[in-house]
Amino acid sequence: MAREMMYGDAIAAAIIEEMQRDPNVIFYGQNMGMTERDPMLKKFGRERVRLAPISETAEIGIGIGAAMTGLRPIVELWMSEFMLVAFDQVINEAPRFHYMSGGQVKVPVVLKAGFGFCAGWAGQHSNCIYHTMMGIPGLKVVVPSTPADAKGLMTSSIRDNNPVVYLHHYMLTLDKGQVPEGEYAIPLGVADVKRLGSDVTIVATAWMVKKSLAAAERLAQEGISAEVVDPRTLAPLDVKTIVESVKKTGRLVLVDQAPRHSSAATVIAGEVAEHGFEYLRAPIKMVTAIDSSVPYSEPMENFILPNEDKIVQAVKSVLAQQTVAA
Amino acid sequence: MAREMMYGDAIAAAIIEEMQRDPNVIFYGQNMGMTERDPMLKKFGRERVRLAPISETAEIGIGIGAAMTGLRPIVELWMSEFMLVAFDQVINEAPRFHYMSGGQVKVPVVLKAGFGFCAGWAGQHSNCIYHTMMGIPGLKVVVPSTPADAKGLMTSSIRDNNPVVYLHHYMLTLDKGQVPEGEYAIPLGVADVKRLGSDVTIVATAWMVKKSLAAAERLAQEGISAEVVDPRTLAPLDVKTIVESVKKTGRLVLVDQAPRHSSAATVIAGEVAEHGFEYLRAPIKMVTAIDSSVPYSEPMENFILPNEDKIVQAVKSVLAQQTVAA
Amino acid sequence: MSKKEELGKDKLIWIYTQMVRIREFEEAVKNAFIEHPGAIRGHAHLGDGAEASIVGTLSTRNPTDMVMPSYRCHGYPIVLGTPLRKMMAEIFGRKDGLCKGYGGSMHLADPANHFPGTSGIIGQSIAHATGAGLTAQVKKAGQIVYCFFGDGASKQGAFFESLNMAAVWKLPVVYVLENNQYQAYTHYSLEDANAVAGDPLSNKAAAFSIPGMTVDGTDPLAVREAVSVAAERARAGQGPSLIESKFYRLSAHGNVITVPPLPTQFPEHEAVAVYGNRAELEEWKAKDPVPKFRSRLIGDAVLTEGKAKDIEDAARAEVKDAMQFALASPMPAPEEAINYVYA
Amino acid sequence: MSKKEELGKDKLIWIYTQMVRIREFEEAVKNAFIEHPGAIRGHAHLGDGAEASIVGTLSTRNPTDMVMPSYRCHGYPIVLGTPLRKMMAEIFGRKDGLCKGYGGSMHLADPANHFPGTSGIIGQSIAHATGAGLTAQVKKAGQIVYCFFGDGASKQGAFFESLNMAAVWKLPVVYVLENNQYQAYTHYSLEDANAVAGDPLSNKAAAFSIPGMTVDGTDPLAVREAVSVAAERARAGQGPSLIESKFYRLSAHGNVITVPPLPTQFPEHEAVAVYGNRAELEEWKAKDPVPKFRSRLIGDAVLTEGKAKDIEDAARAEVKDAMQFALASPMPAPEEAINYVYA
Ligand SMILES: Cc1ncc(C[n+]2csc(CCOP(=O)(O)OP(=O)(O)O)c2C)c(N)n1
Ligand SMILES: Cc1ncc(C[n+]2csc(CCOP(=O)(O)OP(=O)(O)O)c2C)c(N)n1
Ligand SMILES: [Mg+2]
Ligand SMILES: [Mg+2]
Repeated sequence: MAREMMYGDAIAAAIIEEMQRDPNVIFYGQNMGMTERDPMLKKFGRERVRLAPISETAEIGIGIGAAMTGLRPIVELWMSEFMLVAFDQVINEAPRFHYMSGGQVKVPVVLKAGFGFCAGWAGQHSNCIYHTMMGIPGLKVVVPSTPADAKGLMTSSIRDNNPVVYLHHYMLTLDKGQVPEGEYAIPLGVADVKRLGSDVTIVATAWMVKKSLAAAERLAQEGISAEVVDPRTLAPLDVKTIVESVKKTGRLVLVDQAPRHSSAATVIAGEVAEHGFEYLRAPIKMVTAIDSSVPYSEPMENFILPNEDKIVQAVKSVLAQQTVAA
Repeated sequence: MAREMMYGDAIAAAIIEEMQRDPNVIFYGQNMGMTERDPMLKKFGRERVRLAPISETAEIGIGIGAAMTGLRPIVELWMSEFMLVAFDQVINEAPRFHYMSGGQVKVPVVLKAGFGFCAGWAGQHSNCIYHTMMGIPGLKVVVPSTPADAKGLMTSSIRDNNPVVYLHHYMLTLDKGQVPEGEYAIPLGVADVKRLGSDVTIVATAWMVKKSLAAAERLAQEGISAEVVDPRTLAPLDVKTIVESVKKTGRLVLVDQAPRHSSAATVIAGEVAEHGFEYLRAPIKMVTAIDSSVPYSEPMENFILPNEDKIVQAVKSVLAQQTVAA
Repeated sequence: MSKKEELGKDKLIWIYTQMVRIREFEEAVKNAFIEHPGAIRGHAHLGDGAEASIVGTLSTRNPTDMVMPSYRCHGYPIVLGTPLRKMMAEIFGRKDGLCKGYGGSMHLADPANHFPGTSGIIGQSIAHATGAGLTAQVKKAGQIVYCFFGDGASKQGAFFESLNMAAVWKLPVVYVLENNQYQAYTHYSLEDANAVAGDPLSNKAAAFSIPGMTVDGTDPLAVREAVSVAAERARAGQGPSLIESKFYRLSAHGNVITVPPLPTQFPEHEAVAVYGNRAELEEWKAKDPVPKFRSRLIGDAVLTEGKAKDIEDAARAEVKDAMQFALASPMPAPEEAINYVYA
Repeated sequence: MSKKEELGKDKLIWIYTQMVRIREFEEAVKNAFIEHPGAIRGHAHLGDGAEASIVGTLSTRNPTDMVMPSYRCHGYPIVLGTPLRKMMAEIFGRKDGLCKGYGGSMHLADPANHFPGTSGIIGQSIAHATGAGLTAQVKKAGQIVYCFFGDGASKQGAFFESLNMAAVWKLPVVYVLENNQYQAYTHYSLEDANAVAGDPLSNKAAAFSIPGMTVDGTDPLAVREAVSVAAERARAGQGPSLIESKFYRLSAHGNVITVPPLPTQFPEHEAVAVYGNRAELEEWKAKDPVPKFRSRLIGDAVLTEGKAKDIEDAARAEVKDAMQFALASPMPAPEEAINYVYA
């Protein structure tokens, strides 16, 4: 049984269900639960739903401390860049305590934030910062691309005993899709093949999955069969599923909204260059944002972003190359 | 003309020379210039050499604001992780102003910090966080491996009109080497071939250059000729020099002190998998730290780090593989 | 300089003129969400309600003093003499914009007019302004810095760290905490410990042992008086001060956050939309600084109705011209995006 | 509970005993730099001088109250009952260490004894302690949290943000600002705006409209009295307080930062090494809290010389045993490093 839901609503549904299931789950952030009319506040009360000031270091740090001592906080951070003012808490506190304590302490906190909002928000609000977190041992990073994944991964993020950065993509907020009814958990660390194909593997996350699927559709009309793999979590990264796909197709195009050297694409490229090299019949091709900050004006913003045309072109270019390795 | 200097002293020498040359260069940080007996304070006075409180967000933010308005501050941050409490300033403020202002504003600030101090400093003080900064458009990242590079790159960092994160490696502080006398500037963005070789390319930075050179020495005794390339700056990254070397050797081993997915190695692997694929005669191999936080206890700490043995072994493994691409 | 009586008629008229120019500009930006849907992208924030505070503060300014507010930044450069044409073109993302379309509403910058730039990340610009104060001190150019930031921003670590450093280093900065009573959708009384206790936010000055005071931010002359003292202190090398200027944001926080292709719109004020408290909004509309100052100047015979109208007409014409200029300006070419990555 | 007279002899002796146990432990760690060069790696920080402040504070503690200090963390778990053997073994990086050798001196953790863990990044643990206060509040378990941090840490944004949130949420936290007069090599008067103005650091409480007071941190009973009030306030659901406990760090900040293979060493106090001010050090040595409290208890006939000596001998024996245990404990196996990455 499934029903149609929007991506944003699917996330909210998972939070509500987990809060109903487990009284240790609490939820707070800026600009939420302002009045008694707030539906979450009505449901769960002032103890568990809280309004926080613009104090990300304290907000996240408090989430960590609360998690260390028995709660399972979800911290609503709105835009992922706002974590940067508190970045020590994210990458040098939350993921360290379990390890530094020799396994005594657990930090089950979820840091929820939207990202990649390329809609005229300019240089400081439109970025993709997952690359700064996906390689931190002890930290999990989730980037859902569909309403069903959004729900299933949020459920698992809340239940996970590790700090989890849950990054939802702003441009997908209103996208609709089928979501299984009732409890629905997707394990963290398992990629999903969003489209089967045989000629080329496209790996993409979040908004770029949507663009890649659209590109694959266009390619199909030209007789090119593209497989689209969505890692769904960048940490842990399911290298195996990606390499399996490359084994089948022999070609890899990586699509990433971030500039090249701050992308997840380069990390995946590195893994495949090591573990899937033998299957590669053409160079890996990365379709990333152009190396600039995000400009305000629309034509420039569009210019820097990956899009269907660029993906189609990249796929064709790797298909044009026959086994080139000397 | 050159003279022998220690790596740490070479950095200090560059700072002193640039401060003598340009009255707009100022220098401040925690635990410096405490008393009138401080040699820098004596030389340059209280206006230009300052003691700062433990307030990295303000320290770096002030550096940015001062740079925007006509000074060229060098902010001494001691350990690179301390930047994380102020990370928005580093990656979402300093590198954005020039772009967001349409080129009107410049931010010539140098953020100086040591890193990678694997000497029992445990989980929060021993990390390599360059991967979080090397892909940020507008930001430069410098990682010298020798006293000469340390000096020449600091000189250029101070003269650069962009924000520069200058990361020196703690384990190299006392290492000695020849440093050219007088003014000495090395352009940012130019890799250096630290050792010529023909069988395999090893790319490494900072402390790992030292380890790679030692490994190359050992390999030479077994008749294997390894070329060692040091990018010296991770942003801009000199992909060209690396690909040139791979073109010659056909094999690539990347050595990096960071865990795999937070390493510069994966970024470089990604670039070579795209731009140097045709020259590769074996999979790219990455020798990185094991994916854990840094443990306190020495045997465990040693275990997680790349070392000569692991490098030698990796080189042999890529040499054992003949053109494997299907 | 700090007494109302000493203020010449010209200065009073200048203050009113600047207030009107800001108000007209902001009204035009707001209207553009109806008249040109989707033309302003991202998030735009208006300064209506802040006019008395902005102009009262900047009326104490010397010609080279620097001004560094947050992302709600339209009002200040208007006072500094930045051409409205360029400002409006920037807000519309045009090639002839102040920042050539790279920055938009949140990131106006006009360093030539002592306006080095703004940040959209809360609290961070307080540190930048403090750094401008460092430049002023080191270069001994006799400048001071006016640093503006919100009530919300005063909960960000950057605020506390910066004021401590400014106090220890005795930097020439005047910190103006613009308490417009809202942090986005949150009333300040819900998130500020001073406010929860019924204390003014200027109490935070005690954490740095610097002067702190709270002033009626709807009265430009009251603001001017308080800021004068702080500015003189800064000029005399005695360090920073903290002034809480209390007024009311008259429009909503900013346009609704919409996902493209839905066009951006401007919503109702949070007092009504979130809190259902229309009375609060009406109460503060009655204290609207612009008509209030107008009445006062007319009452004091500084202005006549006719002269006031001339000022208002001129401002309206200037803004209309700016709007036409902006709309006529071309979009930047896509590939210009790769410029200005490195200096 | 908050008056000295009400304190029973047992409690007074308990206080002295804990102070002595801390001192003996720290002396042993310091000596280890000479006796076992290189065996303690990284950066170790001692709490000698802080004994009165630590034990005076924790003498107000109920059995489930939580304790969260910074990286200078040896003293607190000693009072909580953590076995010295495990602590010492951890500082030596051994398999039988409290954290199995993963944490070291800066990162002791003993959650079973209400000591959840510490951070080496300045100020950040203030937020964690505040979060522990949130747990206590939400779970209604009647706990409070003792949050300790340095004078230096009170310049980090995390401090201000946390106290504002704790005040707004009325969290049951007692904030103890341990003003040991140094931030690493910097005297606090050089970096704190309150201190520059000659004001106490507890003035910072005004930024949050919470009670703030400064207390003589060399006197455990004075500390106890001040903390009692704050603890009662927290228990009553009235929120946090800020107590500046002023004492003097009697050893250098920590061992010298050396690059391997140079062995780590313990240097002279910064008062002498950096500032050339031996008089200051001597002045504070004269106020050493341990002998001071000893004399007082003997003077008040709470202790005899003999009983005092028994306490000291027992502590010395306990620490010696801990040291032997630590040195006998094996190193962890290298490949254990991959454990505990994920929970
Ligand atoms: C670090 C950070 N957190 C959150 C935000 C989101 N945000 C944008 S504006 C705003 C409200 C700011 O309120 P205030 O400082 O009072 O300024 P005002 O908008 O009232 O002028 C918030 C929370 C942000 N930009 N940066
Ligand atoms: C964010 C950050 N900046 C700098 C440091 C380096 N550091 C380690 S200890 C210390 C001094 C702390 O002083 P204080 O808070 O007074 O504590 P104390 O050592 O006196 O107990 C500093 C600056 C750090 N660990 N974290
Ligand atoms: Mg506000
Ligand atoms: Mg201290």
